[in-house]
Amino acid sequence: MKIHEYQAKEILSRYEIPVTKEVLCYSVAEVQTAAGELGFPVVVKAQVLTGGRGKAGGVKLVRNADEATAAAEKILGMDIKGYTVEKVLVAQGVSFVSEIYAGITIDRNTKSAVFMVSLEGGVEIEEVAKDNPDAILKFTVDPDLGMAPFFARKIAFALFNDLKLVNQASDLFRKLYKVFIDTDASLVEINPLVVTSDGNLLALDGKMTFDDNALFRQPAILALNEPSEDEIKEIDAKEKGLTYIRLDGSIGCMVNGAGLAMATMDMIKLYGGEPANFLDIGGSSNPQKVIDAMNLILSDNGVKVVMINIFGGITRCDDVAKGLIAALEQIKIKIPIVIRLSGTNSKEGLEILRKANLPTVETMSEAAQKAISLSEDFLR
Amino acid sequence: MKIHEYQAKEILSRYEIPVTKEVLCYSVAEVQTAAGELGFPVVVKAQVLTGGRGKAGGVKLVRNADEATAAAEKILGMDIKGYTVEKVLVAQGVSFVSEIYAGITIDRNTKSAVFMVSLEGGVEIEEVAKDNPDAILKFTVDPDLGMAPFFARKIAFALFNDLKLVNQASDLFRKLYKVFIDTDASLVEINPLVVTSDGNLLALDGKMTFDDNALFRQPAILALNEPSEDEIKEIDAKEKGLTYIRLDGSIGCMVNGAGLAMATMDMIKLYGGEPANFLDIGGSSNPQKVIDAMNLILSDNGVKVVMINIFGGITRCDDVAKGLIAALEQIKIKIPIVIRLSGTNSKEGLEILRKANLPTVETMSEAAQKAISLSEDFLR
Amino acid sequence: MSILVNKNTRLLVQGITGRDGSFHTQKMIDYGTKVVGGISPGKKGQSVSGVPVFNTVADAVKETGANTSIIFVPAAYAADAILEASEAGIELVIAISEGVPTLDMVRVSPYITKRGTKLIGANCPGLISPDEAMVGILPGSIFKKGNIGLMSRSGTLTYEMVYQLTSNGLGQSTCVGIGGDPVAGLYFQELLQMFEDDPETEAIVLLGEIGGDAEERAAQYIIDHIKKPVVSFIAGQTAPAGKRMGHAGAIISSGTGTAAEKIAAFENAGVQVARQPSDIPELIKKLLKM
Amino acid sequence: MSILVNKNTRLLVQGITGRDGSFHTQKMIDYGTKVVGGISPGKKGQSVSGVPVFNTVADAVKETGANTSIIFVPAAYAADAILEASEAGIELVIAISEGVPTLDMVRVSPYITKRGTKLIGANCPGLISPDEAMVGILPGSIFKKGNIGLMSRSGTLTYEMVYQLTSNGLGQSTCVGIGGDPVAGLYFQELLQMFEDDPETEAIVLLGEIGGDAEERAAQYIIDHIKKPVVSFIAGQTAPAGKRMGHAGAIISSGTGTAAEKIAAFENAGVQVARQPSDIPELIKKLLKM
Repeated sequence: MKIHEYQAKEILSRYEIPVTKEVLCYSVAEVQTAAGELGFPVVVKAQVLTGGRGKAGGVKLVRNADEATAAAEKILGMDIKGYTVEKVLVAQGVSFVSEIYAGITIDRNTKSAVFMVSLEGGVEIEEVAKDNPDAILKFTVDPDLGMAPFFARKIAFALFNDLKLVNQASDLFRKLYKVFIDTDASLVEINPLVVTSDGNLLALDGKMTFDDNALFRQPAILALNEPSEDEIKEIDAKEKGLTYIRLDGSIGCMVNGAGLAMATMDMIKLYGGEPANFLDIGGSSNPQKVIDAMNLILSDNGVKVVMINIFGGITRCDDVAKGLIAALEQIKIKIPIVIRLSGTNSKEGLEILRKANLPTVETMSEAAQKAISLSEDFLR
Repeated sequence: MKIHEYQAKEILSRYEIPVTKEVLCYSVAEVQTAAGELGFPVVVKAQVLTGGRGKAGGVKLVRNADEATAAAEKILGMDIKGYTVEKVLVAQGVSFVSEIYAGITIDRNTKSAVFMVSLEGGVEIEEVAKDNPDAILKFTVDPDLGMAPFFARKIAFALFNDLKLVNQASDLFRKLYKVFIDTDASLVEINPLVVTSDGNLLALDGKMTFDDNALFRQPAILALNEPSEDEIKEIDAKEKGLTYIRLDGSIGCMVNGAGLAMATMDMIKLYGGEPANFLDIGGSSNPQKVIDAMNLILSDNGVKVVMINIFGGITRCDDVAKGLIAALEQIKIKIPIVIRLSGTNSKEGLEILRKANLPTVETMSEAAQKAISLSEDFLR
Repeated sequence: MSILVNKNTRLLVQGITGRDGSFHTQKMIDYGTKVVGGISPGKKGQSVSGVPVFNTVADAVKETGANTSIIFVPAAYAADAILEASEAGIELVIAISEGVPTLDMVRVSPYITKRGTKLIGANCPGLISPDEAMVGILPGSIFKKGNIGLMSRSGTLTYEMVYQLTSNGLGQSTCVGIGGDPVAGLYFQELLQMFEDDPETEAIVLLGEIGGDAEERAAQYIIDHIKKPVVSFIAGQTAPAGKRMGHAGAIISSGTGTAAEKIAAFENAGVQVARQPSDIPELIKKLLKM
Repeated sequence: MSILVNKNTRLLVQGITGRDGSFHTQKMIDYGTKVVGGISPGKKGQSVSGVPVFNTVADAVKETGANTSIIFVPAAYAADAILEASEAGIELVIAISEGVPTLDMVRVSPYITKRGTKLIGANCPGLISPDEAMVGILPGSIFKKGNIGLMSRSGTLTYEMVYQLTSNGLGQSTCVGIGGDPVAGLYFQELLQMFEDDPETEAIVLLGEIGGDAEERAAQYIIDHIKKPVVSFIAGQTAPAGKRMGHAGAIISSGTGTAAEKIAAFENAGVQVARQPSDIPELIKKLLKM
């Protein structure tokens, strides 16, 4: 789960991490007032749940009321990667001497949190990682020890020589780790963390994402959630036991299991088609799940054909076939369907489908090829 | 550092551990009011910083106002092992079906906290440990894991079969461990922890002692300290760099180092004498320390002779000798002194003392024997 | 032989009285797995499919001599269940539970390492040594005893693959689903080494997936340590990037994570990568000169 | 030979710029100990008695190849300093600091165990291998190279004992003060084994103290593992009971802790216990048939 910059900084400042003075605004008038109160220069920053807002023109430094108005008018309502900007953060302009990157995430290989810092903060950290990987220092945090004082100091000394800054930084790093652990974050990032002209650390930006699996025990974080339209769809799907991610192709997919679903999409692509979605219906032969899944697929107008790929494991193929028939009887869809059914009792299952006049194939590649050809027929 | 039962229970209840309803009282009148409000029966319990108050008659169950008055009059002002009872706890009488012991302390060998429970609560646990050690179950707590839910449940299942009690107990045990860790305790104990007649857990008594070394970071705990007269003396001594424990003999001891101080006392005992104190003056030849130490020894009227036993290590014996002379010149004591000085530059040191007419010996056993004979002369 | 589970496996089921726990207990017993006990706090004395239920893993181990445990408890309690098994001396834990918080697994990891407990999962389908023991939610009937070792990050894709192996006469020594969570128990490296050391296994199938760099690490491990033939398939070549990996995830596995990179890493390690799952049996037969 | 420290010891001093740290750095250098670096955050580039100062232990290890560290930082920071040394790869840490909170040591213990770091102390005088290295606050001049291994829970009593050994012509291989804190690093057992394995050590002196059951455990260990002669003295036979041991402390070491019990345990293990420290040299001479 993602949250906005302003929300991340509210959390950071609750842990006494110094952040810029700032005001969240929903209108041009609010921006004007806020800028006046904070005193120029201020920075007007689009609050959207996607990256790259800087490149998209969603961040403006303004030096007077006219510039503030112009920036607010331009940014509010702007579209950034499909997200409409509905609010902006007006933050006090800060004069600084250097920009640091500081972030924590989980490293699969060490099975631990990893603390990353770089003296090349301020730019997209992925670019630093690509162009100059040595400029990012990584410190694996022992889960039993946490961010021990010596460890935070060691990281701080990797950035600074001045003891005052080292002490500020190690204190801040310990707090940042506490934020990470307390909130079940999957990422916390301050970029840039600046050294101000008067020699203090200040977080100019903040970014946090959270472990969806842990939201059940993080009600305060969950309350911050502002899902996009697509995400609402995904969440609805999840509540029905389905994992759904929308894509841009024409072949709707219904598969049991995430790996098989991905492999199905790959197969479609391999034969020149384009999947319209990732959809994992999980186990069980419950007809309602198939109905829900089908409705989800059909809610996407780009879908021209539906390819159902089920591997019968614990749930036997004959049961799956019966479930499919029950479901399809209820929805009467108008576009073609290709069903591939394999695994335990597949013969019996295919026989049931054939009797119900549902088109079946035996292998994934056959299914993919047939779906593609049907989608092309449709387009013709 | 020790605290009273009522203070321990206040801490426990801050952690949502259920304790008896109770009122702290300083007078008979307060006891009468409290008992009336709580409703009979109530228990009147002496609040003193020592054990064995039950055997001393400091705990009374009372069933009506007259009994309450009588108990309050008897217990308030009572002397228990040298402590005067200045306050009593009036606690609601509780009807219960069983008494549990639950306690946490540090085990030197596993270098971990150990959680102890017993179904034979309610009596002095040392007696259970002596008579029926198997009745005390010990669970070593992994410091990295803490009191994990499964672990607390495992302990609870060792006591109860009923899932409701198991869940209450494991929840309580987790809280108790949190109290232990959060307060830098060296012991937390609930004895008895009862199962009430309506099937709930309730702490009837609570006991906590704290790690003196950690008090610097436990201001809230330190604020509860009520040192006895002897302890105030010990604390004053500590502030002057001295470790002092009063005993009952006639030979005052001044030694550098705890082990040597104990060995010195042993030696006195070995030759039939009685040490008046344990006194470790630590390192350094600073005359002020010797002056402070001597004043401390002389504040005990039972002291008939002073035995000084110094081993010169890093601090050379000649420096120690000069320090001793400077100190003794300032205090002019009237009882005899025996000085034993050994170690680095001992010859030079002894020579300096001899010139100053201070009686010296070369070995500990000589010193002890001489001190004993001088103390006997004195008595004669 | 086989790896991790076999006829000597004495299995406990944690969460045996739950819907999934009881259902799969029966399935595992049907397959022939020695299920010796189940755990469900407060239900001591009951039984599920004839298996005795205990209050704690420690009690169950003491009574049954169990050495392996499978976990079906809800995600919020899964980490605690793993710790309990490890503390009770269980050697191998298979965590089926889906949706375990990542930081719970971060906390579990050093503890089980210290105690020498091996973990598969969480969020995995379990594992099977055909005709020996099935410990998981795998459809036992599609497996066949043989000489192919299989490891996979995904469930149904594994079944798909096994179905094709079995259909082509290629039996399996052991098939392991390692699960797809960010922080999991055994990774490819450890399993590769076990298969390398298992005399019964003649070839290894590794089913990878986009995200992370488990496959790249496996490729390097193969170069350094593995002599047996390995073939692979990587799922998710067309999956939308960035949907599962966060900002910093991308930094950590800097330059890794895409299917193309994983395929390149394997090819560099001499591992043949199939274009589609159905190509795998053919590749193996060629490598084993069958 | 000797145990733990010798001419190959490359020592760091944590807290080198403090009053105690700088004073004892000079003393250790005077004795001939190879002090290769000191740590004092923010004072990188300075030097103390000619020893370069670093900001972190990791930096110091990297620059100097240090393998041992001695800690003089205030008690509140001592645990963190031990962890820092361990994390930086230091093999042996000697913590002099007095007054370290017990729970800090409880937290330190599993970490250093995991990393294979040995710890002496806290609240200890350190150790010395005469003519090789002195790492601590011991008065070097009273020691003499020889064949007696000595371990003790107390400082000045050790000096007293060593003075008598040396005066009687009995030199020492290594003398270790293990410190008197409830939770400490190496205990008697570990040191007994090291002395047993050290070809230079011919007899062992163990100076015990009332409280806890370290001596009882040592006695059992001697029965099980130690062939070299051991003699002992127990301090505190007349110390007031209950002054240092809490309620539950007494439960833990149930039936142990008093001098009489410790003496009985040693005698049962064939260890001669001296009535007074000055009897020890004579006992040793008899045992070694000198």
